[in-house]
Amino acid sequence: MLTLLFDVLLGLGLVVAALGALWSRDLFRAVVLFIVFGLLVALAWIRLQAPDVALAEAAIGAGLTGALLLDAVGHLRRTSRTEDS
Amino acid sequence: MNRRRVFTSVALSVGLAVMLGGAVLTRTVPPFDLAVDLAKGIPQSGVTHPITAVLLQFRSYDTLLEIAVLLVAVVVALALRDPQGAHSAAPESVMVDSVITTPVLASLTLMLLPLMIMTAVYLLWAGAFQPGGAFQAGAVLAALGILWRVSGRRIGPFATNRWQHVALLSGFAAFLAAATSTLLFGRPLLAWPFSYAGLIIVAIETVLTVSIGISLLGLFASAPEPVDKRA
Amino acid sequence: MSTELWYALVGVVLVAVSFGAFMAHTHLFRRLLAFNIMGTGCFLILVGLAQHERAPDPIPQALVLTGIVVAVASTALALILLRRWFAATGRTTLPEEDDA
Amino acid sequence: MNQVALPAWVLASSLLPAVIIFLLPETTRALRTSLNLGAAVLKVALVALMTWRVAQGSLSQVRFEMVPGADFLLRADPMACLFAGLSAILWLFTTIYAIGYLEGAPNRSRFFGFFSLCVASTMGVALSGNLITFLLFYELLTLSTYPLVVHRGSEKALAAGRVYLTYTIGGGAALLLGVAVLHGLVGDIEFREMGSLRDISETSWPILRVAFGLLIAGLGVKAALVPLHGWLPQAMVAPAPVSALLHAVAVVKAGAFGIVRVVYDVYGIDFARDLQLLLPLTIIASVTILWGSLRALWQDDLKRRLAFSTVSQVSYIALGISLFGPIGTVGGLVHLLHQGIMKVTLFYCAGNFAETLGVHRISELDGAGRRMPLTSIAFSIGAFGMIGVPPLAGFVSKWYLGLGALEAGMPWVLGVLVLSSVLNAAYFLPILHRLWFRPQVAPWPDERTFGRWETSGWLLLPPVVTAVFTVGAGLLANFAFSPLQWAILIARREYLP
Amino acid sequence: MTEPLVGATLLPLAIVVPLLWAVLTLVRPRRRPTWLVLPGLVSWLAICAGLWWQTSRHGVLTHVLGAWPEPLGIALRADGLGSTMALLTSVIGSACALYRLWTPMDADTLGAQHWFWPLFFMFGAALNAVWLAADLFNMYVGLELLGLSAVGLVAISGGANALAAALRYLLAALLGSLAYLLGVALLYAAYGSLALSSIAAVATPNTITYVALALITAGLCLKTALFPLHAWLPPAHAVSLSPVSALMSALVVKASFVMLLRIMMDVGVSIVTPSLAQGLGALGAGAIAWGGWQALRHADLKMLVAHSTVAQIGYLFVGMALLLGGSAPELAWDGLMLQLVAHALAKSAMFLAAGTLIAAVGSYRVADLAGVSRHTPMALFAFGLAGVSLMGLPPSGGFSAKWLLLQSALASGQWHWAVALIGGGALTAGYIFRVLGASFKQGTGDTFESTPFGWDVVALLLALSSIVVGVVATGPLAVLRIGAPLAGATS
Repeated sequence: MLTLLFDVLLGLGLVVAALGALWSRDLFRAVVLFIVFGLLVALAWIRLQAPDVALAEAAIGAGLTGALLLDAVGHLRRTSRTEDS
Repeated sequence: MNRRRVFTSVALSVGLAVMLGGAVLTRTVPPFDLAVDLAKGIPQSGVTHPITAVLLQFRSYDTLLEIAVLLVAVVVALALRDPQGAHSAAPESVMVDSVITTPVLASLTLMLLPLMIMTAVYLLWAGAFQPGGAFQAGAVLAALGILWRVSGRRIGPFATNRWQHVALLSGFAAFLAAATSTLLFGRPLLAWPFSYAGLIIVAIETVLTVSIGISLLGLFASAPEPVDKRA
Repeated sequence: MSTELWYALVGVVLVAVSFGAFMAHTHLFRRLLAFNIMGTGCFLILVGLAQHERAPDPIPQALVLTGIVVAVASTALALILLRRWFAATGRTTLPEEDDA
Repeated sequence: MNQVALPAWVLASSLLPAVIIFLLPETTRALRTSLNLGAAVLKVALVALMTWRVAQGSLSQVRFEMVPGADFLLRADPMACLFAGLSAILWLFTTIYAIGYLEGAPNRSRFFGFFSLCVASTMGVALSGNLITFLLFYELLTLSTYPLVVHRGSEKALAAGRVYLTYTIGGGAALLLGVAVLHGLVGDIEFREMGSLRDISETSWPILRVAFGLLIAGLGVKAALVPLHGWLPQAMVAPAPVSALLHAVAVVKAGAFGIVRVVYDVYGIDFARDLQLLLPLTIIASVTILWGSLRALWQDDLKRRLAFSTVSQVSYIALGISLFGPIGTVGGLVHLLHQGIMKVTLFYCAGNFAETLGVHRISELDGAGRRMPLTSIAFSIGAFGMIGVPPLAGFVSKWYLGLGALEAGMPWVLGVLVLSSVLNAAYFLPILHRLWFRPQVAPWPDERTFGRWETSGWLLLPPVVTAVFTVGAGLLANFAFSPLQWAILIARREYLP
Repeated sequence: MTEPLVGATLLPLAIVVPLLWAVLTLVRPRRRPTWLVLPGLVSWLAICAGLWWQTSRHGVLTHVLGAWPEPLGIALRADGLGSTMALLTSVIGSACALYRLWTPMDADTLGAQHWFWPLFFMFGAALNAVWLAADLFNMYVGLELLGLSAVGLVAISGGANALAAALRYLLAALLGSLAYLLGVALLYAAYGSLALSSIAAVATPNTITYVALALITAGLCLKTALFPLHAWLPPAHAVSLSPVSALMSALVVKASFVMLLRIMMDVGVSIVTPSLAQGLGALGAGAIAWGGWQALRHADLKMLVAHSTVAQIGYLFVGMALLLGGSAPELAWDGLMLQLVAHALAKSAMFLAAGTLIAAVGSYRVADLAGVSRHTPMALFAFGLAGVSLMGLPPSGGFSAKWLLLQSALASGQWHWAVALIGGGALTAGYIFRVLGASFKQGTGDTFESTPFGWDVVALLLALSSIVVGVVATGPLAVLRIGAPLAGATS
């Protein structure tokens, strides 16, 4: 019962985080939400009994990709005034 | 952005959702069950952890190509950074952007350093019989490097330094060599003899860990620093 | 409805949403985000649906591991090209496509 | 060389020179010239040998499979020899002429390369033993003539080239479709006497008619049947040897020859009649004959007038083919040769007038006869031949065509012939009158002098020789291996199984 | 029995050896690369030639990797199509490599030169990996490797345009392969296997299979740049270095097409309805018309050639429509195969020749070609020959291919394809002769750069082979039928 609730909440959380990452007006927030999304996905992988994937997702999907994206956003921001589309 | 574009994309995404949803919900139990064959195969694979077995035995060829993909990405990154490359604009230098120089972070990095290396080694070693393995370990190493770099310390120049070249390549080269060597004994590609399989796999994973780490870091570190046209 | 199927459906929603965003945005960086989320959704479908009414299946999980590495490689490459492009022209969108 | 491969050798004798000439640097004039002439002479010899063999009834062919279900087939049969012989001989003289004509002009390697390639493809057209091989060389001919048409590179030349392509590519498409339809119906279609479609069920006759229409449309473009003749006068901007090539040796003839092949060796003359395909052809041919002659009347540019005369003269061939009955056939086939010889003479002469005196318009020709007697005599012979004055070659053709018309029970065709002859006279005689009986009024626009002859020997020899042929073909019509006898041989094979 | 085994060993070698040279060219930077590259090319050629010969003698070759039998393990499979494409890849690849080696290097392109070779060999390995793959996910990895190395080759061509083109290409490639991966995920969920052969055995028409095939088709069509998903192709192919353009137009688009063809013929053939096939063909016809039209009106020579590729891809899909929805699939198969080969040869020759012409006149514009016919006749001749094949005028591979497709269309009573084929030929003639006419024009001033003789030779040889393959098509087609997923196919 509890697990079911957890699954539902996690699923909704994933979708919300994704929507935020995709549509938030501020790029920086978008990236942060993306990283959050990555960590949530890692949880989902645990639920799917895929601990390896969870590890990889946390380390690479969220961690590394996040770092790359943050770096890039910092760059885009620093040099462009009209950044958002 | 204009309205028509949004409208069409919403329509597209709804359509896709319906298609996929229908497919997912109408899925029936498949005729094959590879998990069974897998269970049979594990004992001869030389490792006990099924995922590692898949990555480095049953589908090791995929992994080989995957490392190649990683390598290609790094090569392109370096090519676009190469001072003598197609874009000679960017001089070799530390990335001035996204450098956060707080003493806290700096000291934190120093403390984290041994810890993270430990983690990486553990993950790598664990990979043989439980969750973990080269990629995760490599990722941790890369993360370490990124912290290192973000805390303002110099990494690179990647494009020119021979040793970093070797480090980048070593994983792929070793994997390729190990894969091809079997052909010399009249065995198929990647068909390691059972007795040594475990050893070989661990060896490959170790080298892979390092060069995956370096590659991922390289992708990060060789991002060009901002060149403000209007400045 | 099993847990696996649930996450597979979540994956479907993620793919659909991010595909829409990929189409809607012209800002290359946002398209890249969309691509990554789409990939994750795809992985969820792959594993979730394969394990639905089945024992945990290491093979799709291994495929996902491969997929994640390929994805990060592609993303990094795209970011580097994007930053080059931005450095050269100050644009974050492709030539023909209008931003704003 | 063994006789089986003979057709291949005939083809190679201009294909290899083409390749070599392309590779030759612009400056190696002597080598290129000797290569050209040597190849031309060799080809004449080979064709003669081939003809001799065929006359003795030995059939030689080369065959291999190109794509599944479609063979590449070269075969020497009487009709092939008829056309191959014509172009081989005329090529020799046109080569001589071209060497003189292009003295010191740029891009000669390119010119002579494509020149040889063009003749090679003509040989292929003549020798091809089935429809798809014919199609292959027919299109190759289009490709190899385009660079010749635009050779001068002027805006006008390029425009002419565009027109030429538009027509020929369109025609090629129609031809391809027609061939494909027939191929899909009965598989690989070899040319053989009496045709090979006889035993097809009534039900698919409509398709056969459509295919025939497509084929004739495709071939009619090169044969310049009205209304597909538009490219021919445009192509006049090309250098004179190229005009000779287009009008007498290769292009137009390839079209006419193709019609002959389709009517006789694909459908079979009597099957074509059963399909009621002949009458329309007769009508088109007659219209073309008259229309071409009429248009020729109003042209002042000499080469344009000759061009329209070609439009009408070539259709004599189609006319003869479309008349059911051996005599008409003989008329058509023999005209294939006669028109070639006569028309090439006229173009050589026109070229000479242009090169030596800078005269392009008929109104400037007054008194040219005294300045260039030999050329003018040759021109007059050619003109009289065209009109059909006995005992010249043209007379023989028209005579047989007339008889054929009567035999086929189409007396009105006779009317067409008489009328066109009158028209021919009407647009040729004024030229002769200006040549011989008008005094020179103005100085020649752009005169050049060459030693003791009225013009360069290279330019003078060819028209004189072909003029002699024109006379010979008429006088000696009854000797073995004369065009007439050969045509009769073919006609016999086509009608008597 | 031993001989096929030897032959089967060639399969992994065809992938490993290019990878090896990718590594070598990476660790030995900065030196003049000729003496490092040439051995790689030679061995690559030798392996692929041997593979082709073995296939033609012993039929389909299979190499089970790691001795783990399918579907648990992965196998490499060389049927007629696979080994022929591998041979073609090695030939065209070597030709382009030679062209590149003959290119005079100035200082600022030296780095590009150095990074070119690793990417080039990765690219070759990726192509072979795709041709010889028999596993859906393995195809995916191969395709990604191909895509990224191709993007890299475009990006290092230099300049902002190259970056834009590379980005556009990369996005298209990523989206396409993701759609493909989704399809594969669904197929795995539905059948529990990734081996193409085992899925083909049990494939049934149900919703999930339909959706999977739809996604795979969409993704691969995007990667093949089928109209109207072609927008990324022309810039990517036009801004690249000429040898890169040649490789991309000749081979890369073919890779995703061949994958689609295999999946359609193995899994889809029992599932795809004729109407769907007709739909694909209609898109192909659209591509023929649109690409031809665009090629007619572009002022930039390389854009013209690139759009001609868009049009030529259309023929492939018309062929596929006849293959899946016609009543004469054998003819369609032969025509399709010949079109694959002939276009690869002709288009690579054309891009190389175009590169030479551009270098000679120092401008990308068609209009500036006036007079070049005298200066670089060889390159122009190569361009013309390749054009003949693209136009489908005899004698050429393009003609024979079109002829076979035409036969198949007429035999199936599908006249509309016949019209499309012939009309496309006319359009092609239009833009080819636009170039030839422009270059026959009398030059204003003779200010031409001189170009390496080797360039002409390479282009000319490729063009000639595109002509010859049409005249002696029977032999290659016999090999290409080996293991073809057709009723009357010799296996």
